[in-house]
Amino acid sequence: MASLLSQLKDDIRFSEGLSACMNCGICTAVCPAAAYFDYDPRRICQLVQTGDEQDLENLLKGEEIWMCGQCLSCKARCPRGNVPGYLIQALRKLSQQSGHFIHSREGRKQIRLKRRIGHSILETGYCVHPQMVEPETHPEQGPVWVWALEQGADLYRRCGSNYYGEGEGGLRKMAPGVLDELEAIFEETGGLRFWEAIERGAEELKLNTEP
Amino acid sequence: MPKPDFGFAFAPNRALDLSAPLLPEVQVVLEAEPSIRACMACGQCAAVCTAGAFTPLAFYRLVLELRGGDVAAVGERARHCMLCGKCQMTCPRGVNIRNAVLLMAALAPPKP
Amino acid sequence: MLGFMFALVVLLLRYLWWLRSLWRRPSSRLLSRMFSKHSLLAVREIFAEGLLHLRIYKRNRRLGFMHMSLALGWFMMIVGGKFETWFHSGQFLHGTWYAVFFRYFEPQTAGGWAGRFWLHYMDLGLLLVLTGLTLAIMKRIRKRILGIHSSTRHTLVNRVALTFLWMIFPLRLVAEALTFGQHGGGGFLTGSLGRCCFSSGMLAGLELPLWWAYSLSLGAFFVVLPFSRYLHIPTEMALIFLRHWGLRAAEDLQPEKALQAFEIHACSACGLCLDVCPAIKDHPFQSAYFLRALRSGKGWESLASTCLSCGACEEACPINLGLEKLRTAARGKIHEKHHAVYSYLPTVAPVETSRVDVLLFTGCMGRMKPATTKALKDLFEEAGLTWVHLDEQESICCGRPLALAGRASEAGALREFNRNLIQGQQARMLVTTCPICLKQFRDDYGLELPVYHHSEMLWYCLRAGRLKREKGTACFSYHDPCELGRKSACYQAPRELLQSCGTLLPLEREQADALCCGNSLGALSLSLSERQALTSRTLKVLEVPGAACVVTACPLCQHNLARQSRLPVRDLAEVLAVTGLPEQHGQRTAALAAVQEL
Amino acid sequence: MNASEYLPNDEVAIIGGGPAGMQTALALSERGFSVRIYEQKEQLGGHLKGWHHLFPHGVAASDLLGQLKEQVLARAVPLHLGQSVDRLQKVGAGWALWQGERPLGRAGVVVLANGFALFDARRKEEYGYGLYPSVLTAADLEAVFRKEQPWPFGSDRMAPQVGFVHCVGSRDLKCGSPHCSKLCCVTAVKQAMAVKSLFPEAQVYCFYMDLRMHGLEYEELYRKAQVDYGVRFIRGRLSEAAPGQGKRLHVKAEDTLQGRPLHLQLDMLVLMSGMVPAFLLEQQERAVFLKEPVFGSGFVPVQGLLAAGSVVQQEGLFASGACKGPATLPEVFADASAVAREVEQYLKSLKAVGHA
Amino acid sequence: MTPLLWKDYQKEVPDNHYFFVRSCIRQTFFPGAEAALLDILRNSLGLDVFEDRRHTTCTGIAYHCDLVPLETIMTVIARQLSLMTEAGYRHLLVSCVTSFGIYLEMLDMWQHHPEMLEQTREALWKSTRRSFELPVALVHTSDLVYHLRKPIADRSPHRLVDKSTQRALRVVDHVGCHYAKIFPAGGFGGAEFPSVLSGLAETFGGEMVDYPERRHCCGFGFRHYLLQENRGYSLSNSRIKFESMEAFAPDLILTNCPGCNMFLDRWQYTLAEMSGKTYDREGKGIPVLSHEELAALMLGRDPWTLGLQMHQVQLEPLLDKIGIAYQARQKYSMLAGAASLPGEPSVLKVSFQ
Repeated sequence: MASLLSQLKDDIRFSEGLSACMNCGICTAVCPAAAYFDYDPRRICQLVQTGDEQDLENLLKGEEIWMCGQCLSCKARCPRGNVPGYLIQALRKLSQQSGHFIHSREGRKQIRLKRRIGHSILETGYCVHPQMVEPETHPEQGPVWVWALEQGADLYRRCGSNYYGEGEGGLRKMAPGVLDELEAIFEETGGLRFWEAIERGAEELKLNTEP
Repeated sequence: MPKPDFGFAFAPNRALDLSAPLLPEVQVVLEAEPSIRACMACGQCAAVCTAGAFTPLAFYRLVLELRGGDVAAVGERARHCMLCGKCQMTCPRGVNIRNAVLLMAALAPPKP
Repeated sequence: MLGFMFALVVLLLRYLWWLRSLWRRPSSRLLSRMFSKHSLLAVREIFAEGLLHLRIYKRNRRLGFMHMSLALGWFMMIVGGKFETWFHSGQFLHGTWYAVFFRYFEPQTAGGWAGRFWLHYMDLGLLLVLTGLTLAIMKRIRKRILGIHSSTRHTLVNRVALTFLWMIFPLRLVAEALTFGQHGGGGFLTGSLGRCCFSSGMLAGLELPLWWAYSLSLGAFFVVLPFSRYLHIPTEMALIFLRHWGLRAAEDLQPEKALQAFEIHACSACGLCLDVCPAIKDHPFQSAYFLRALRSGKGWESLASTCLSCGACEEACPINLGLEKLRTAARGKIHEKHHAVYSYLPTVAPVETSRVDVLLFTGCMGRMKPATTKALKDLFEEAGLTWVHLDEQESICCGRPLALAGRASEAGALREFNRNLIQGQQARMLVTTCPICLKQFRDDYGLELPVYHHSEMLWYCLRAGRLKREKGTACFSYHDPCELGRKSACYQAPRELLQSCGTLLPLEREQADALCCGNSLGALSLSLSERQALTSRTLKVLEVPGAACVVTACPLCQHNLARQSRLPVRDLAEVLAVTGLPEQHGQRTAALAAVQEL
Repeated sequence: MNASEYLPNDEVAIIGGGPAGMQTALALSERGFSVRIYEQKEQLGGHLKGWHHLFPHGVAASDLLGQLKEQVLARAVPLHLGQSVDRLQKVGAGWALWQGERPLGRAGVVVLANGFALFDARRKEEYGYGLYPSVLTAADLEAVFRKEQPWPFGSDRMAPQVGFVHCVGSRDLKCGSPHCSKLCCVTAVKQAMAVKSLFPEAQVYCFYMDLRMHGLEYEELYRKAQVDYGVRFIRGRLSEAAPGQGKRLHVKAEDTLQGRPLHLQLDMLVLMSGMVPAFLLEQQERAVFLKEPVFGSGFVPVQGLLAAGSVVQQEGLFASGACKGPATLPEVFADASAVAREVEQYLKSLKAVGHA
Repeated sequence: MTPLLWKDYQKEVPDNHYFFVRSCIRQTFFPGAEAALLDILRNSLGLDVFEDRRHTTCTGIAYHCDLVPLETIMTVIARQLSLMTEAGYRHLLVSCVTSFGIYLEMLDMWQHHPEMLEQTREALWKSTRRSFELPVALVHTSDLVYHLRKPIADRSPHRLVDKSTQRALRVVDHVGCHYAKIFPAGGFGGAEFPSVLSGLAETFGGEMVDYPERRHCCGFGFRHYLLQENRGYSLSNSRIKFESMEAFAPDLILTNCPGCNMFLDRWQYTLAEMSGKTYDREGKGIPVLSHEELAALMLGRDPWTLGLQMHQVQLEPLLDKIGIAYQARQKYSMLAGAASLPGEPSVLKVSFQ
């Protein structure tokens, strides 16, 4: 089994994301996650930079790497051209591939996300679409959204959308074959294998929780 | 329409606000032991700290947090110091750490 | 007369106030001691110290004599006056004014030789006081004459009291002399002075006013006495009694209560604490001033937290005031809001081990001096001793630093931890390389096994022949750590050890007079530069010609001296481990022999 | 020695009339060479002209400059003011100096002493220099000290909040300046103290990454700033400045020692603009061009460690002072005499050749 | 060459012939916006904008939730490009800022790591028998609207001015993080002072207001919004922005990112409900518009066909200020006829009769 560090190094986003950090803290200063969570991208760069396997494993098993909101504001500012946001991508991928993600509360949520967003891609060709945004789980969408969904096609068509209809336009139903192409791409490029890794984690969790 | 239960809440910005003036009790400490100002956070104190081997006590951090106005936390942590004075012996800036710690510990809410 | 009464009343009131706590619950011990030989011992001490001032005398002849002549002379006059009036008037009880003015009322007192004896006796007393006075005045003008470098600076009320005191006796002299000059008679001093200077009739008119001036200044002195440092005269006596009756000073600061109050007011500001203080030139925190601050209740805080607690002043104090205890009490008062929390400490269960000779405890500071520890272990080997290094991994502070900051009460958890380390260990003795720990272990741990400083322990080995050293050419100057010397009275062991392998050079100030290295844990708010100034002063004493290295026996002193010293600064153990080893000597002789042959 | 020993074309042209140029000129003319100074501005002095007082002892810059000028005048060094050389043409062993198409003169040896440029702080857009009036550079602040510029905040502000940002355009790959300008740290400390002594009530912050107090007494200055002046040093690079309430600025950084983001309202933000090359040296067969520097172009390269100032690949072309990289005034002065010695060696060798 | 100053950086934008790709979020929450944009481009300006019904999501949202490997998203992007190539276009017009960032990133990686481009070509061929050319121009719809701001403004009956007082309306902009923070050269004005929205607003006569947290992220946070219990992150970061802009009393928030547009609208409602606070003076919230919506309004398109009734913060106050006529009755009536009305929030004011 290759070391975590070497696995990280295989991910191009790692080499793109972290050459040498000088600890100036500019990333943390602009980081919206740092403004909300007890989170410090600079610290993560430091940790990874030291390359200690144990530290890395703890990182992959921990909550921290899941705090980043991927706004990539850090990329604009780093005087060394590092991108903590990319580094996070690499870490999260490894955490899921290696199964470490199930050890953290935030990590486990990936299972839910995968089944929701991931599957939606292959089923509809969209990451999100109106019917996914159920008012029950999206109270912040407000009364207007409840109303919009009630109106459904009427409202959307009035605004020039093709609301789940055949043919062109916004929210159209995907043409035959399109979803197969998407699936083929996921198959070919390891997307599906990656999802299997996430599901394996889910399995493991079930086993662990069984009495 | 009634207010819905959103299932999440907002939190204030975690960022320290340096514009906020130093708390009076912090000023008292800084005036009672002026050498605190000389701290350059080199970490020597933490390196030699006797208590540091058992609990996350690091004087230079106390100084930073004191400036940040987190007096309760500073006081609580300062109480862990054993006053052995190793840090003071090695501090390159000659901060009177023991006196500073005594003053900081007094910031903690009185013990029941 | 009135003045005297006034003084008496005020004194009584103050004393009663100080002793208030005792009335509430008078300890039987106190009462039992009150009517026993202890009181007599007290009286003796009052004589020795209150009148003769023997301790001061021992330290400084001239100063001692000054105090003695003042006190004794005056005492003679008071007692003498009493007897004289009794003798002449036949009745014992008079108003105090009678004795005072006696000479004025009865210039011509016959009474044959006895009368003349009293005359001369009184003059002798007066003479004694006057000489003392002269010395005192000289002391004010030129300290050196009395062999001291610094004398206390006084507050206004004290100056007033001083002036009155100084006026009393010359006035009496002149008044008496005048009386005798007019009416004839008088003793060897006053009489002769009267005859040669004051016989002319024109001066007759001055007689009464002079006597009044004399009595007034006397009265005035008594009026200010309870508010001036001269309060020490009666208070010292009271203190001595109370001490002998077994009263002890409290741990916490209460300057208006019980023994502490008497101690604080018994200080005569004799100034002996000034000269011995290592910081006299830079800081006014010497005990004389500290106590004065306590009396006034103003400014004692800074004096308490800058003082080094080196113990020199306590050593020098002629009336044995518990100054160290007072200081720590004061610091405790300053930081009374500080509470320590050591709940994070792991709980160590006492471990049973096979029997060893020595439990070695190097302490916090010891961690920073691995060379000392190694050297000591080599010496253990050499002496064939088995040992366990208690705090080889992690050391927990012994608690003394907290005590020095006046927070001894907070150190409980630390003591508990170390006690658990020690308990169950089967050993003959506990040896520590740190005098600070030494003091704490000895005084506050109540361990069942004996506690030694490594110097003591090595000295035993030397005497027992388990260590053999041969005198070499090395010359050392030895620095007495405060905590080891003055605080633990261990002067001989280190010296014997150094003498065994080399030559110990005499120093201008050593043993009980040794200077503090400047790094004392006692001082809380002394700045680095001030500490460094003290250190360089101490080094001046230590860096004597011929010294190859400065030796000390405290990791703290060593660390601090080494930073500034020209000479190498070593711990005893380090020196002993490599100096004067017999085989070295053997090699040396062999080499010499070889040279002879050629 | 006297100059007559040397070839006729042994005159030395010094490009740049700043401290480096003047000191080099002096060192050479003391050695008996005829030197002339070409300065693009109308007076001598370079950056020193704009400075108020100098670290670490607070000597008035004008005094130092005055002394230098006096000596230069005393030695009657010919000055070509307002002439900026942009091309050197090899002529025999010597050089012809050009400004565009205009010939400026000839010289046996040319010494480049045209120093450095201050990093254009506008390029760190996130700090809004040139956009928000209360954002200054260190140089601007010196001008304020010299009363040539007003304070950016109203006179009613007795307790202004002031921030100094270290490493602006230094140690910054994105700005094409990877080097450390090494003077900014101590300059910031000097200026922070100056501000504090002008406004004792002010709150002054320095945002640093490392405090590189390399010079004698610099570290001591840093300690004084902390203890005696109460300047606060925050380890973290400023991320951005934005307009806050009123004329104030809203800045963000991380206190990296605490690992927490922080923000702050400031009345004045001072950017410690680093030292960057003033020109790009383009070397050709028998010509050298002094061009405008491009993104990431470096300082003048010299040959090996033993050479103080002989420019790589160019016979008879030397460089003195900060055009070779960030340098303090004492370093520049020391360098000047070292370069002078090297020029002398070079001219001697020429003579030897000439005789043979 | 003088050193680059992003501030006055202008992006090359072709005038015509675009291959259009939609945005999941935009078409979900603001269907009228994309429709209006195409209508403006095609009908008002007569441009050739082609859309292939076979194009899909870029999977960017899933990618930034770390649910899709790099190779996969690269190939999905490649597929979109193959559709473009097939249709004979070389100019890509992207509606979504997240997608825009993704496209930029992929092109950049392919440029720096040609081997990855080859792998992608291979993977795409294997899986779909498709091949593709790289686009000559990658343009976000806001880029195009900015580029065409003059012709649009010329055709516009309205301006961003208070009709009654002639006061220029105060506009704060929020540019999506992925528009220029990842690749400053990809957007107008670079990362720190993108001019793509401010330029637009100023062209329409609005007054741009710079506010402290202008560059702060709206707080989408991808996974954080998509997980209900994590939405506090999203909400709190938007709140930072509202608090920062409140002091400047803006009349309008202008965005170019569908996500930001939705959040800055919905979070005002949520914050009002949670804390009782709104960031305008009347408790109606600050209206939020995207660049297309603004352009369409200026050009006099009907607000309700534009779908502005799908905003939670109501637009009428703004429309009234500008003086845009609208039929209140039409607002909630559907093709099928009159419809039910949406519920009323308890704090945020939504009806002004």
